[in-house]
Parts: sequence; structure tokens; C-alpha cells
Amino acid sequence: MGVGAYVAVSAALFALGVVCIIARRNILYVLMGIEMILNAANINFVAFNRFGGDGLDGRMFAIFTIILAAAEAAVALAIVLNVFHLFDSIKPSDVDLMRE
Amino acid sequence: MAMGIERGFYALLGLAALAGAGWGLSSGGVGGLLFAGFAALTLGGALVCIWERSVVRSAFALLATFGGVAGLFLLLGADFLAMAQILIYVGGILALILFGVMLSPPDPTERKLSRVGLGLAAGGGAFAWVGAKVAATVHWSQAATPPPAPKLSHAREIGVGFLAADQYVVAFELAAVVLTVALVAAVYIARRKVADFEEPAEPEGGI
Amino acid sequence: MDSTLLTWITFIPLIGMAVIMCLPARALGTVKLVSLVATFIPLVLATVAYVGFDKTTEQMQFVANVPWISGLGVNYHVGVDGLSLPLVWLTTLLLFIGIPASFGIAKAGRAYYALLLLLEVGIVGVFVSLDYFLFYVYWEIMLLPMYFLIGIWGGPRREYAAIKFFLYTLAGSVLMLVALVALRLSSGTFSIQEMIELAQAGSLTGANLPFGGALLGMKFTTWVFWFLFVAFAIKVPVFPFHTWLPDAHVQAPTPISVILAGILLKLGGYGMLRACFPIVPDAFRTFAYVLGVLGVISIIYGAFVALGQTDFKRMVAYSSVSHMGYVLLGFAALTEWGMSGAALQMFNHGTSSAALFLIVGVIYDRAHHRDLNGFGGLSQPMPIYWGLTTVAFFAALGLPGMAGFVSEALTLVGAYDSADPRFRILVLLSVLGIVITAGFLLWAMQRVFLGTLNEKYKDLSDINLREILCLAPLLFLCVALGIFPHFLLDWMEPSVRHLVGLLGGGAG
Amino acid sequence: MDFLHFNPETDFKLLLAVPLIPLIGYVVQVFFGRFLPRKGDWLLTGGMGVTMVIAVLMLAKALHASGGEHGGGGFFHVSSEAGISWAWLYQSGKAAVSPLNLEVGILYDGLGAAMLAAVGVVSFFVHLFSVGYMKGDRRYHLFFANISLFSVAMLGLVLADSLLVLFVFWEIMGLMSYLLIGHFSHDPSTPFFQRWATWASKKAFLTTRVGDCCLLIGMMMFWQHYHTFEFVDLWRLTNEDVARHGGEWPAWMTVAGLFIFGGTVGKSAQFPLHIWLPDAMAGPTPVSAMIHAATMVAAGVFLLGRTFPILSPDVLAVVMATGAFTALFAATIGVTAFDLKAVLAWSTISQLGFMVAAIGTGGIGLVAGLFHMVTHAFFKSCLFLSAGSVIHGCHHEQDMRKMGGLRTRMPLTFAAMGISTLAIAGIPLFSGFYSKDKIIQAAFTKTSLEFSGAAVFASIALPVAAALTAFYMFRMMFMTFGGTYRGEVAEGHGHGQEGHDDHHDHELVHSEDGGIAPGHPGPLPVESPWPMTVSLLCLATLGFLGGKFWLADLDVLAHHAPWFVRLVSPETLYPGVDLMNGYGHTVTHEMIEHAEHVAHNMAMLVSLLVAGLGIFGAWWLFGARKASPERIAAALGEIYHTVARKYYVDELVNGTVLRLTHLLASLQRWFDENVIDGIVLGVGRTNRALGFLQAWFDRTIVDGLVNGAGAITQLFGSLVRLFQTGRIQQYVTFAVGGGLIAAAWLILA
Repeated sequence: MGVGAYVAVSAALFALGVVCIIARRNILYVLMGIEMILNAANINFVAFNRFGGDGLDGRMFAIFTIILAAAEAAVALAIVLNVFHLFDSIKPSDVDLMRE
Repeated sequence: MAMGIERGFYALLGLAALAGAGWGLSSGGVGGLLFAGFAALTLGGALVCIWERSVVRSAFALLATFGGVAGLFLLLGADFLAMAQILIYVGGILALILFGVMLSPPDPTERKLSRVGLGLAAGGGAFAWVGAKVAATVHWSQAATPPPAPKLSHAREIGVGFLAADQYVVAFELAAVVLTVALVAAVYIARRKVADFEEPAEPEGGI
Repeated sequence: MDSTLLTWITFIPLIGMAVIMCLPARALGTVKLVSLVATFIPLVLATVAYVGFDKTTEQMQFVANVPWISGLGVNYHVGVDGLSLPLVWLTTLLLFIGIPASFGIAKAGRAYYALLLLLEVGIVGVFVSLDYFLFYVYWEIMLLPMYFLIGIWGGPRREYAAIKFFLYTLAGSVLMLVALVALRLSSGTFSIQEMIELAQAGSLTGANLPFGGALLGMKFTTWVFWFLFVAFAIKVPVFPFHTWLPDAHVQAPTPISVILAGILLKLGGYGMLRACFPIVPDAFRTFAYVLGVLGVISIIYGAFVALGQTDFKRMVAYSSVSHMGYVLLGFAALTEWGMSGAALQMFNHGTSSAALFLIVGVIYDRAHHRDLNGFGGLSQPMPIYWGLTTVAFFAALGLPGMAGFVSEALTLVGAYDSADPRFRILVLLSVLGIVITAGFLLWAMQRVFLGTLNEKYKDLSDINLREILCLAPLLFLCVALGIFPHFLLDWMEPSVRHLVGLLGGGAG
Repeated sequence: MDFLHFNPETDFKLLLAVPLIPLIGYVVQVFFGRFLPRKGDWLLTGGMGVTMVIAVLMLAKALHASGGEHGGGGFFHVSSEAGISWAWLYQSGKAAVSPLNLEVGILYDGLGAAMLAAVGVVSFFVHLFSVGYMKGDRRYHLFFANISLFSVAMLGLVLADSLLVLFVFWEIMGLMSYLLIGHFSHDPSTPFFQRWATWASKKAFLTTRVGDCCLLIGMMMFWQHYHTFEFVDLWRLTNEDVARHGGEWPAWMTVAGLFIFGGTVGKSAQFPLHIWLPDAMAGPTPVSAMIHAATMVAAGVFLLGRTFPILSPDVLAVVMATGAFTALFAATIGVTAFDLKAVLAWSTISQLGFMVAAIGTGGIGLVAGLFHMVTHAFFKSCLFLSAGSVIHGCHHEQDMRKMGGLRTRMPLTFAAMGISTLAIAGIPLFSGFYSKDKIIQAAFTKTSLEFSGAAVFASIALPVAAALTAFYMFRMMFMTFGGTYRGEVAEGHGHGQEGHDDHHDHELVHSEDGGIAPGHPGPLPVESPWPMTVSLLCLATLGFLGGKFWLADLDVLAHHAPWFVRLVSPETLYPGVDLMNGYGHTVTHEMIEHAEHVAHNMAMLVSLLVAGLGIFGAWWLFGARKASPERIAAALGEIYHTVARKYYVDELVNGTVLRLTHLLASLQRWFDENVIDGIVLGVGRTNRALGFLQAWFDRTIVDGLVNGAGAITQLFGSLVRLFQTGRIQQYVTFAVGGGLIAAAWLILA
């Protein structure tokens, strides 16, 4: 299959990630959405590395994204825990202290 | 009526998967089929994840997405990456999300699907349109046929990549640092506050 | 060889300020001591400079020229000549006197002394700087502490007065900035002396500016002249721009108004001599008569309004407006006597008006009000105070034997002798100013000191030693310079002669 | 006898010592006077005595040098020629050579010698007198300090060699007169004097200051043309200038001359600037004696003497007219005054009128005027001092109607006052006669040679004034010394003030009936202590012989020139200057000689007649009381009142000049506060007004629309705030939405 297909898949996955963040009223969906978006990015990296470049850059980058995604998920979860602790609810709409 | 929509959604999903598989088979043979399968797995998982009302089911749908992505990596010859994907995403991050699900309260009021559906449709349509436009303008360096099947690269190459002086040793070290900091921070943020235990002393003299 | 003397004089108060800032606020005693020392050393250095000054040449002396912002072509170029050295010396003296004069101020003492020292840095800086950019920087530095000193430690309507003072002078300095930029672009340098040389050679005409510098029909030099003149006229203050002075004086605490009257008014006059007239000599010559008219109006108007005042300090403030009118008249007359008279008047007015403000301060500390009609017969409870006031009043009056007379006589005789015949009528009018000045001063003397003793002030304590020590040097200067004016005029004479030559004035 | 020879080296230093001794005395007195024994009066009187001796010595030298009977031997020394001078303005080398440098030196000639001696003598005796008169005064030491600084100023003025130096001392004298007139303003014990002194001193200073400013302008005019203030140079340059113009005096020189004469009018209290002299009586009597008789007022005349060559003929005509008018004007008011010192004040103004008029006539008139100035110094100071002694005796009572019969109680004062009165009245054998007779002679010669209106007016006014002088002086003599003591007699010499001041609280303006300083009842007047009487008698002898030491050659009717005329003559006063302004060119010297000779006899006759008439009139009304002056005054009615009220000049001046100045001051003050400050505040206010307008405009017209710049920004602010919902998901939506739109726009465009 051509690189276009892979890009299409990754674009679709990216769109679904965004919709997941927006549509659902639970912070965890936001986390899930973020993971989808990161995966979509990884697909692109690897696909272009495979079809375009000849070095390892694409893959290496993907690896790093994965590493950092892990770290990010951990911190995110800790924050969610605290939010829950503070707001007793994890609906993003309640977390609006920042609102003026 | 609610079950009708559910059942309709999954039916649609199955149809889409079949169509994809057919298209993949017709265009790329076994490779194409594999690709379509994995793609269907990824996108379907994502769709289910959004659609599902309960968080747990969504989490598990996400598992399918991560698996599909790992498959795609394999198709693209990035074997180490696929393994890393499964190991970290499925093993690590998904577990974390599941923990998050367990620790958070059940979400009593679920938004009506219609709003979600509407959002999905609008977002998807707009996105597809822009994607098509972008795809049209980008001239792919697509060879008629894909380059020869990639030899599966060994983990050694990636290891060398990490440690070779001129390549990614700095990034590797940096990633290490970021990881440690993030984890320590996570632990620190999530620690049990002392205040949770004592009753806060009532200040004398009232307000 | 760059002499660092001037740099030391300028920056020792800054060191003093730094030291004060480190001291705890409670240790007011040490703060006072440090500030006293930080103002005494510049006074000593200034005296050394004054004595070591070479009286025969009009060149700049104790020059130091070090590149500062080489990108803009700005360099730290300082130097002093016959015109600026006396004023530098007067600044250090007045600040040194200002410190003990403000021992009575209790509110936030440390900040007060720190701001006072910063003020000295600003003022001395303006007098010694020969680089226009540096001149502007010091001008702004000098402006800020003054705002706070009036705004925080002032009288009842201090905010209004401080803001008015600040905005007025700021508007002036904005005009100066515009002119400064225009000059920089057309002359390619910030150094005032090079600008003067270019102006003398007639090549400073703003031709290389976008539309040849001419705007709305007026030549480049005319624009620059009026911008700079207004900027400095606000400081002098000249007639239409003077309304900030009475408010600032009435609301400022005594030591501040001593410094304000003693020195800040001279910045305007000095600024004109150093940074405005020689740079656009032809514009100056065309508008000299207008300046003369403004000067005379200031003299007469200031005197009359002072006559109409009931507030002691406001009256003295207006008398400053009147006395500074002579300075402008002296400049405009463009004769050697007129110019040296004006330069001398700047110094003499500094000492005599500073003494007057100290005197107002003494009575204000005791009676807590300044209404002239409220006093009466104070010469009985306070004979020494009355004696000193008589000397100060007659110095301000321009009585012969006092410095005021020498500078006024020189200015008037010089102005009368100017090449432009129209100046004679101006001089005749300004003589009226002398009579009115005598009028309002003696009337004030009569209402406050003579006549029947006002019962309320029967037991006022006479002037104490600290106040006498502050007042004594000023009065001594007034009398000494009246009898031996050549102690100042010899220093000024070469520079004045050179300046008059620059501006194309006649001798005599 | 070479000791009388004038050699410049030593004598100039001696002359310099003359003003310096009292100056040092002053400085010592100001700082340490309070602590010295007897409060330092002996220090200053002694100092003044030394100065007097030197001055008289120098006079002797001048007389000796001026040669025998008819003078003519030139006696004119300028220190700068002798190399003794002091650069005032510029000291160091290069500058000294420039025209701007001012050499300050001494000019010592016949006139200077005479004045120096006169001032020295009078000052010394005033000091001596004050020792007695001012005893017990609260500011005793300061009084002496001020008096000696005053004499320094006068001595300095006499020795000045340039107009500027003269101006410097001129103004210092103005200051000292301010301080001395204001002496009682700090002394609460005499409330009337205190109130009167405060504004009288200010009035004196300001009026003389107007005169000083005129002098300053005159000086500037001459400086502008000749760039010098030295008398000698000025005379020479004016002479050359006029010669170049062929005897025609340039217009500016007349104007400048008038301005210089303005200075004299201010200082010597000529009309219209005479108003300050009667009020200067607020000062203690020795001050009046010193300032308003001998020195300060004479300074104006001295100035005319010094600047005579540079005054053009028309200026001299004005001088003569003013002098004559003042003489007559003051004499009439003198007749009506009841306050002892007021009479003397008005007589001083009148005598000054005489001198100024004399100098106005030019030629011998110049000499006569200056001679009268010297003799007047003697007898007028003696008159003032004796008046002081009378007042002292009558416990500070100044109203003549409360005196009388003092000739037996105060014989010495009576004698001294009598001699001086005879002198001022112009009776032969007394000094007044010799100088006044010369003045009238000069007036007559002027009219005979140049029959101008001013000359005629002068030659009529002066004799009439002389008659009036004789009249009011003898009226004073009869009222004070004749008849019986009309003062209130009370035991004890208490100076107590209790309750004294209430019953006749005098309004401030010194009016002819009420405003005389209140005395207080005390024992019968008794002769004053010795310091006062000694100085009185010495001055009286000078008054007697000062004019012409006729005892030596028994030439009673002055066929030989009195000492002053030998010393001072137009030729010796201004060496090397041919005085064209005296009589212009049409008149030759022979004609002048002849006219003078004719006028001499006529003047002699007229002055004798006039004096006799005056004395007889006074005796008729006040001595023998043949007719009651009160009825005559009533008969004159309104005329009497106007004359008594000093022709309302004071009120006129107060009304016009003072009120105008105050009006101008308050007008300008209003202008400053409302217009100029108004403009500045106006800018502030207009901004605020605009704000209201805009708010109104916005509120009513743009209802609901964006109201004003502030509102617009606020609106945008609120719009944007909508996006800040705080919900993360919406943020993401906006972000993605924005991205999409941008991408679309990029692609489509």
C-alpha cells in the first residue's frame, strides 16, 4: 500500500482523537484522545520514514514520542487524581476555576 | 430506541470494516488486506472508544487502536517500534488509564449521543474534505509499486542509533531525564495530602 | 588625559545613596551622617576644581571623554567651563546645606535622603555633560526624584503640585528629545561642541533630513530653536510657562524648595546657554528681541503678582520668576556685560532665593502657616531672625553692596547698550520691576516683622543654631559677591566673551 | 607749614581712612555692641570724632592750597591719576584691560573737602547728642551702629569718583534711612510711633527708590554713549560732544540729564517726590537732624554739583523751576505746621528748593547753591537737635501749642536755636545770610542776562520763600520759647504709658490737627543733659560763623569772597571744562561780571528787606500777639485748610500711585491665577468635559452601540471573555476549528 493510505489512516485517527477530546465529558477521554493523536503522529513518522527517507530518523522520533507519551500519561493521571480530589468530579466543565 | 442506535452503529462499523478489507484485498493483495485489517482495527477501536458510553469499554476499545497501530508499524518494517508500542502503550499507558477509570467515580449523566453524533459527523466531514484537499496538493513520492519489502531491521541498529556519538545520544539522555522528572512529579502530585487525615482545627474566635 | 574629577563629583552622591539603601530604615542617625558626608565630599572636590580652574582660556577643562554607547555614537563626554563651574559649585553647596536643613523631616527619612542624593547626581550631571544624549539622560534623572520629593513629603495639595511639575517638565523634555533627535540626524553626532562647530560653519541646516527639515514653512533651525527654547523656558521659568513654580514651591518641603529655587531654575538658563543658542545662532539672533520681551514681561509680571500674594512662599516663588526674567533679558541683549550679568544673576539668585526659602521655612516650622497678614511685629520675639531676614531681603532687593545689585546693574546696563535699539524701552520697563520688587519685599517685611506684635506669636523661639548654620553661608555669599564680584566674574569672563563671539554679539 | 600741603600718596590713604573708621566701628558694634560697656556708644562717637578731625584737617589743606583771598588756585585731585585705584568688577590680567573694567578711586576737590568737613562735624555732634537723647532706648546699640554706617555711606558718596560708586553709596544711604526711620517700629513702648514708623520707613525707601531708578536710567544712558562712569571722563566727553555739535546739546543728553535730576528730586525731596520727608519725622530726632538736614538730602544737591557740566541748559531750566516751586510750596505749608519737627521738615524741603534753584541758575548760582548746602547743614542740624532737646525736655511732646515759655527753663537750647533761626532767616552776621544772599543774587543775574520765564519765576519765588522762611521760623521761636508753658504738668517723670494712648488715638495719616505724636504729662521742662547742650552750642557757633569768618576781617557784608567761594568756583570744580551751559554763547564774561555786580547790591537790599518783613510779621502775630493767628486762619478758611493739609499731595499720591499699583498687582494676580493657570487647568477641564459630552452622546445617541473608546475595548473584552469558558474541551474545539478555517483559507485563496 502507498504512503497516501497510511497518511489517510493517521489523519482519520487524528480526527477521531480530537473528536474524542471534545465530545466526551470525562477527563479520561481527553487523555485517550491525546493518546490517539500521538499514535496518529507516530504512524506518519514511520510511514514517511519507510517511504521517504532512508535513515532511522523517523523511527527514532516515533520511539521518543512513545517514551514521552508514557511520561505525559503518568503526569496527566496524577493531575486527574488531584482534580478529582479537589473538585470531586472529573467533568472538564466543572474544572473552570481559571474562568475569570 | 437507544439499543437500536447502538446496534445500528456496530452494524455500520462491521460493514465499513468489510468494505475496507475488500478494497485492501483488491488493491494490494495480501499486504493490502493486512493493511486494511489493521487500519480497520485502529479506526474502529477509536470510533468505539468515542461512542461507548461507559469509560471502561472505551478504554478497552483503545486497546484495539493501539494494537492496530502496532500492526501498521509491522507492515512498515518497524518491528522494534511495534513491540515498543505494544509494550508501552498497551502495557503502560492503557493500564494507567484503566487505573484512572477505577479511581474516578462512575459518570452518572452521559451526554446524549445525538450531540456526540452530530459533532462526529461535522468534524469528520470537514476533516475529510480538508484531508482530501491537502492530499491533492501534496505530490507523493510514491513509486508505482512500493519499494522492495523492507528487511526487518534489528534492534541493534536502533540501539546503535541511540548510543552512536553523532546520532541520538543526547536526545536519549534528555529523554531519560524527562522521564525521571515526570515520574517523580507524578508521584509527588498524587501523594496523599496530610490534611486528608486530620480534621482541620476550627480557628478560635470564629470568622 | 581624562580627568576623573568631574565623574567623582557626579557619582559620589550615588555611592552615598547606595550605602544609605543598605542601612536599616531605623538607623536615621547614620543615614543623615552618610548623606552629609556624601554631599560634603563633592563640595570639597568642586572647590578644588574651582580653585584649580585656569581662568585665561574659554576651553572646557577637567574633560573626560569615554565611549559609552558606541552603537549610537554616544560617549560619556563631560567637561566644565566658566559658565558651568560656578553652578556646579553652587549645586554641591546647596545640597550640602539641604541635608542639615531637612533634619526635621521624619517621614520615611531614608528614602528622602536617598532621593535627595539621586537628585544631586542628576543636577551635577546636567551641568557637566557635554554630550547631548548624556545631557538628556541626566535631565530625566534629575526630574524623577523631584517628583517623589514633592509628591510624598510635600504640603496638603502635594499630589497636584507634583503631577503638574512632572508633566510640565516632562512636556519640555519631550520637546527637547525631538530636537535632540533632529540634531543628531542632521549633524551626525551627539557632542554639543561638534554641533556648535557645525552651526558656526553654517552647515547645521537639517538639509539631509527627509523634507530638508523645513516643516509648515519654518526652517529647520527655527524649529529646533523654538523646541529647545520652550523646553528650557519651562524650567527657567519664563512668563507663560511659569504656573507650575508657585504650586511646586508652596507644596514642597522647605529644603526641597530651597534646592528647587536655588538650582533647578538655573538648569533652564544654563541649558539655553550651553545647548540651545550656540547651536542655532541665526535663529537666536532673529528671535532675540522676542526673548527680551518675554524676559521683561517675566520681570514686571512676576513682581506685580508677587505684590498681590498673601502666601509668603508663593510671593517668594513669584519673585524668583521676576529675578529670572533678568537672566533672559541678559541673554537676549547679546552684549558681553548683559551676558555676564545674566550668568552672575543665575548664581546670585541661587543664593538669595535659597536664603529666602530657608527663612520662610524657619517661620513655617514655628507658626505652621504662611499667611503674610497673619503675622505682625515678629522682630520683637525673634530679633536675630529679623536681622538675617533683613540681609536676605535686601540681597533679593538688589541693594548695592549685595550681589543682586551687581548682576542686575550689569544686565540692565548691558541690555541698554545692546546693538538692537529696541532693547532700551525694555530696560526702561524692567527698571519698573526693580521698584515693584522693592515694594513687595518691604511690604512683606512690614506685615511680618514690624508693627504691633501679634499676640499669638509672643513666645516664638528665635532662630536656632542649625538654621543659622544653613543660612550663614548663603548670606555670606550674597554679601561677599556684592563687594568682590570678580571672584565669580573672572571665572566667567572668558567663556562669556567666547559665547558672545559665537552668537555674533557686540562687545561692551 | 608744609604740613598743610596736599601730597597724594599719604593724603589719599588718609581720605580712605575717613569712611573706613566708622565702617569698622559699625562692624564691631553690630556683632559686639551689646556686650561693650555703655553699649559701644563711646566707640562710635570716638571713631566719628577721629573722622571729623581728619576731615577738618583735609579742609584746612584744601583752603591752604586754594590760595589767597580770591581763590582760583586749583585744588582737584583724582586718585586714579595718582595710581591709587581698585579694580572692582574684573581683577585678573587680560580682563582688566578690557573697557569693562571699573576703576574705583577717590575724587577730592574743594567741594569734596567742604562737604567732607560738614558731614564729619555734623555726624560727630549728632553722635554726641544721641548719647544723651537715646539713653534708655531698647535698641540703643543698634541705633548707633546704623547712624555710623549712614555716615560711612555719606562720606563715601562725597569721595566717590564715578557715578556708579556714588550710586552704590546713594542706595546704601537709602537703606540706612529706611532702618533709622523705622527705628521705633520695633519698640512697643510708643505705639503711635510704632505704627507710624512702620509705613513711614517703607514710604521713604520706596519714594527715594523711584528717584534712584531714574538716576540709574540716566547713568545707563551716559554709559551707553561713553562707556564710562568717571566724572572727569564724563565731563570731558560731554564737552567734546557738545563742541562737536557746535554748542547744540544732543536730545538724548537732555533726557539723560532729566533722569539724573530725577534722582535728586527723589533724594532731596523736591516736589513731587517730597512726600516722604515730613513722614520721615517718625524717626528719632537725631536721625532727622543727621539725615534730613545735613547729609542725605544734601546728597541730591551734591549729585547736581558733581554732574553740573553734563546737564544741558534746558535741564537746568527745569532744575531752577522745580527748585523755586518747591521752595515756595514747602514754605507755605511750613507756615501752617504745628508739630515742631514738621515745621523744620518743611523748612528743609524749602531750603533744598533754594539750593536746587540756585544750581539751576548756573554760573555763580552753582557756587551759591553748594555754599548754602554747607551752611544749611550746620544750622539746620543745630535746629533739629535743639528741637530734639526741646522735645526731650517736654517729655516727648511735639505739639508747639503745648509748649511756650521755655526761654527761661532751657536757656542754652534757646540760645542755640535762636542763633540757628537767625542764620536760616538770613540775617547778616550769620551764615545763612551769606549763602542765601548769593542765591538771590544769582537769580537776579540770571533774569537780567537771560529773561526766560523760569528765571523770572525763580527771582520772584525765592525772595517770597525767604520771607516765609523768616516768618515761620520766628513763629516757631515765639510759640516754643515765648509766652508761658502751656504743657500739662504732672508730678513724677514716669514714662508710663498706661491709659495714655487711649483718649486721643491718632489715625495714622499725619494730618494737620490730630496726628501729632502724643507727649505725656511730666514735671516742668528742664535743661537737657550736657552731651546734648554741648553739641547744640558747637553747631550754633558754626551756624553763626560757618558762612563767613567775618570776625577775622570784619567784612560783614561779604565784599571779600567767603571761604567757600574761594574754595569752590566753576573753574576749580571742573578743571578743563568750559561751562557752556551756564549762559550759552550769546553772553560774554564781561556782561556776566557786570550783571553780577549789579545783582549783588540789589540782592543784598532785597534779602535784608525780606528777612525783616518776615520777622516783623512773626513778632506781630505770635510775639506780641497783636492779632490772633487763629482768627486769620479762620478768615482764610478753606485756603488755610488746603495749605495745612499739604495741598492733599499725600492723599493724591496714596490714591493714585499706591492704589494703582495694588490694583495692578491684584489684577495680575487674578490674571495669573485664572487665565494662565486657567489655561493649564482648562486643558484638564476640557478633557473632562469632552468625556461627559461623549458619555452623553453615547448614552443618548448611540444607545446600545459601542459607547466611547473605553466601552469598545470593554466590549471586545467581554466578547473575548466568552471564549474563556474554562472548559478545556471548548478550547480544543476552538483551536481545531481555527486551524481548519486557516487551512481552508490558505488552500482556497
